Amino acid sequence: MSLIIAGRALGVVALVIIVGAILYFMQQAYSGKMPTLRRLQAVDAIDEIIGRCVEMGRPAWYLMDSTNMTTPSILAPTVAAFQILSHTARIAARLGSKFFVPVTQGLAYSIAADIVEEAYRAEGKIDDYDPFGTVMYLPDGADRMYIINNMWSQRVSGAFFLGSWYHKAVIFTENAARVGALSLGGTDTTHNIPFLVAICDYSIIGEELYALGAYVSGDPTNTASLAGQDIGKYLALIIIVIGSLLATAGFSISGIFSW
Amino acid sequence: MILEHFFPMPDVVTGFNITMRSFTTIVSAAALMLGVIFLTISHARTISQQKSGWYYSIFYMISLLITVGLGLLSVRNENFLWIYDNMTSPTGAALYSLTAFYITSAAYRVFRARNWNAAVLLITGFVVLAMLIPIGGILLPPVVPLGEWFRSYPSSAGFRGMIMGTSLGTMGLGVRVFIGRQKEHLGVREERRGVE
Amino acid sequence: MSIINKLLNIDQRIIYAALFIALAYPILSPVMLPMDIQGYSQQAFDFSDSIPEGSIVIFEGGLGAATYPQGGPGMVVQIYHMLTKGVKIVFFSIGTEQNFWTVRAIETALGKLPPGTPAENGVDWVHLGYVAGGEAGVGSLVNDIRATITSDYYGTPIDDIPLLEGVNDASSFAAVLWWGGSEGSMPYGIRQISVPFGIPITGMSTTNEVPNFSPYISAGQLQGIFGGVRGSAEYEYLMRLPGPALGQAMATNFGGLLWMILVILGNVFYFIQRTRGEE
Amino acid sequence: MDAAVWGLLAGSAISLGAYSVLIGDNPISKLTENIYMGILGGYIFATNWDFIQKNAITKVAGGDYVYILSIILSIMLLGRLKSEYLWVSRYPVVLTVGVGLGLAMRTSVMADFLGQIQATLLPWTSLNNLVMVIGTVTAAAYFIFTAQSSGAYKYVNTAGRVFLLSAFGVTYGQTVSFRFELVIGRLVAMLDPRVANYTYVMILIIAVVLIFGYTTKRIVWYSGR
Repeated sequence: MSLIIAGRALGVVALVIIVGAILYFMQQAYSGKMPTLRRLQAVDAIDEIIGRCVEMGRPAWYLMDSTNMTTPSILAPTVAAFQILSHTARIAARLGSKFFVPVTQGLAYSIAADIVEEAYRAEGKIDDYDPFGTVMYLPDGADRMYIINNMWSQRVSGAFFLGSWYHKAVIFTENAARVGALSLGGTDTTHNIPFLVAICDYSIIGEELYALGAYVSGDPTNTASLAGQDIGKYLALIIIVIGSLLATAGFSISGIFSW
Repeated sequence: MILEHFFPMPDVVTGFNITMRSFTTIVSAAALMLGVIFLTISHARTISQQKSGWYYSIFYMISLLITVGLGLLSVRNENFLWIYDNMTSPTGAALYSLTAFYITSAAYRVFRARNWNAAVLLITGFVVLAMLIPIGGILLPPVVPLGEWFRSYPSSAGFRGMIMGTSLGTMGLGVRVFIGRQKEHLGVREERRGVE
Repeated sequence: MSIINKLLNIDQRIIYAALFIALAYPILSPVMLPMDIQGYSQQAFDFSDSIPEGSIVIFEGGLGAATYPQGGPGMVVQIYHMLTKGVKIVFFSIGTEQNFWTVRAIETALGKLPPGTPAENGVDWVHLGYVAGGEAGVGSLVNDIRATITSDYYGTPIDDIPLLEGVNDASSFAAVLWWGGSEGSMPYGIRQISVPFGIPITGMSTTNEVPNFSPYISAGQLQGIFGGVRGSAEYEYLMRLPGPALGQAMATNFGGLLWMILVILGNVFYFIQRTRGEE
Repeated sequence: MDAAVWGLLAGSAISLGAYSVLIGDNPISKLTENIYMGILGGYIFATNWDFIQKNAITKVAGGDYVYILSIILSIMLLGRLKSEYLWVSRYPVVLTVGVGLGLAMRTSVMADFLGQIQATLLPWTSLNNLVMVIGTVTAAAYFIFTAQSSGAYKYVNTAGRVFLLSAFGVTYGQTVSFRFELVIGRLVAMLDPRVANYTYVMILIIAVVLIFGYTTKRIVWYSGR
């Protein structure tokens, strides 16, 4: 019986390095040394969209599609969407734009309602917050017609499509674009990224969603985690570049993968 | 469980892990049942408060009761399976396929090369679809090798970068959940204090 | 409102109706056109054809009601291909719905076999039925079949099945055939069976999943793939076993063509609008 | 008529109901949607109950008392119904998310992270290999968020975005085709020679009902948008 199962040694090393890096950055972040993230274009897009809504006197909508938080693959984008929601709601409250957040899942609804209410309170605009109208629970399935019809009747002029998006992506974004809404779309579900990129005015793709969430919230845990993951990426890039250069020169380092 | 994958482990640990895994499947099954209960409660409210369209909820109740009734008798009950094969799955497929219509309408009205991002997307998408339909290869023969090349090299490379990123993301999320710093899914929001 | 604007704002229901007709018409009166075989399909076919006679393969049937019309015909051909070559098959499914459709594919394939082909249940093939637990379930099954399930789909105890005599983990299999449908489960096969046991894997996924798996194909972790109805149709053609997939693949023609025309028209109108300075 | 034909008929009718939503929100589509939610809910409820019964309750009855824990955990989920007991429901959620992530983490690092790195160690001897290496490197580098968008990284970032977009473009084309195949699959069943005539009759009935509804203004007609 060997100490490590054959062929998996490198896996252990990689896992240790990556997890170690994440923990190290978290330690740093809690003691006040936050890693700096790149400022994404989308941060300014949020301001622009809300600003335009105020100018035109029409509402801005914030949609998240699937928010079933017990599924790990949906949890991560949903958390990011909540962080961005908090930021967006504050801007909306500050500038005085009408803001609307429909949610199709109970647990996520209560969290979203808390977030938005808190954002309005923090801006001292709690009177603008409508407990029944700003964040609304719509049963999944019944939401589609409601959202489409109201997008047209309220002439939405700004729309956010952030979170874990499925087949509704193409339906909602098409209607938003045709109503004339300026939109920001972002998801990590690969099949629906194309629709958001092709239809929305601004788009963020894949993991950028998490980065935007961490950036606007300034949350140390997520920021540190992203910084730690970046170490993993650098590691991968270095191995690939060196490995492929060596391969060009005729040496193969593929053997290390079977340790 | 992560350790077990890399290091040989005594049977006790492995047995414990198997038990944990089966616990997970059971709890997930219970969570799905709970979802149905929530939905039913919301429909019951709609009916009792006679909200607009409440009579549709009655149809929900009737079809739910019939299916649950038959299913609780036995999930291998012939009538239960008949409902499933001939009503649930075709409707699911039909509702899912509705997006084909929306995609087509969107193709005409909003899929524009409005910026270079969208242009790259439209061109590759167009070539690949042309490659996939038999008539594309007849009308425009070069799209077949071009489409296959797109799919095998640039796209494959892009996805490879993405797969590596996602697997790192999974590790990051794992670390956050295991050290108890990711509490949003529990309805606890104490870390959102960092918002300025 | 200019003509362009009017054209751009036509009622969407006209487009829906056009698509409906474009998709339904070729089903009612099929138009057959020649088509090329895609590289991935050829690769998957060549690999399947190279599986030696007498070996055993493990076969995951993951098609559901929505995806069976696309992948089912190809799955039938794959089963036919294996059985006529004298390769024995161990089936299983990772979903309850998928399990039902797997049985249907097996029965259809058995019905197509030329008379005299050995295809006895329990000897030439066996269906283990539904295995719960997703990726973890697959991992557990291929490491210890007898600890994971006690009897096959038809209720026969595992120890009474001649085919499974001496077979208890994946090291007895020569290949993995993973007909994964749209659930994107093929990486389960790669991660849990193919990589740890060093067994080559191929199979089918729906068309939209193919790009996600292309990195695995170019990495050599996956031996080609049949994508969607086109893949099924190509397999039917390669095996010279006509089936329903070919007609369906031809039916995508008009829908696809309509889509492409609409994209071109939409963009042309958009640019005309832009040069005129309208919004 | 045998059961198979009846099945095709039922499927055809309910699919037409679902497709009628394309004309606009109408009673037929609403009815279909609610019936569908009902039977799907019933199906999920019954199959999962069966699963729990087989894998937990019979095991407990058979003397495997550890499984009582899993039942208790499941019951704790009900805590969500009342907000003051919300905390109770958190533990089962932690368990499911935790185990799921544990499983994903351990296989992910081997097959997805290292496996993909290994496959990219290609010699720069052909255009295709070069595209592969550059594409993978820039696409992965695109997601390095601690790098600032300036200097050389700016070009890497742009190149990465091009590769990612071409990847999504390919998915896009493939997805369009896939969605068409879904409709075709359904239409093949609905236009099966055995039931095709009934399908036409049902289309006619739906058309008559809707036209009646729209002309008498009983159903709201959404003007074309």
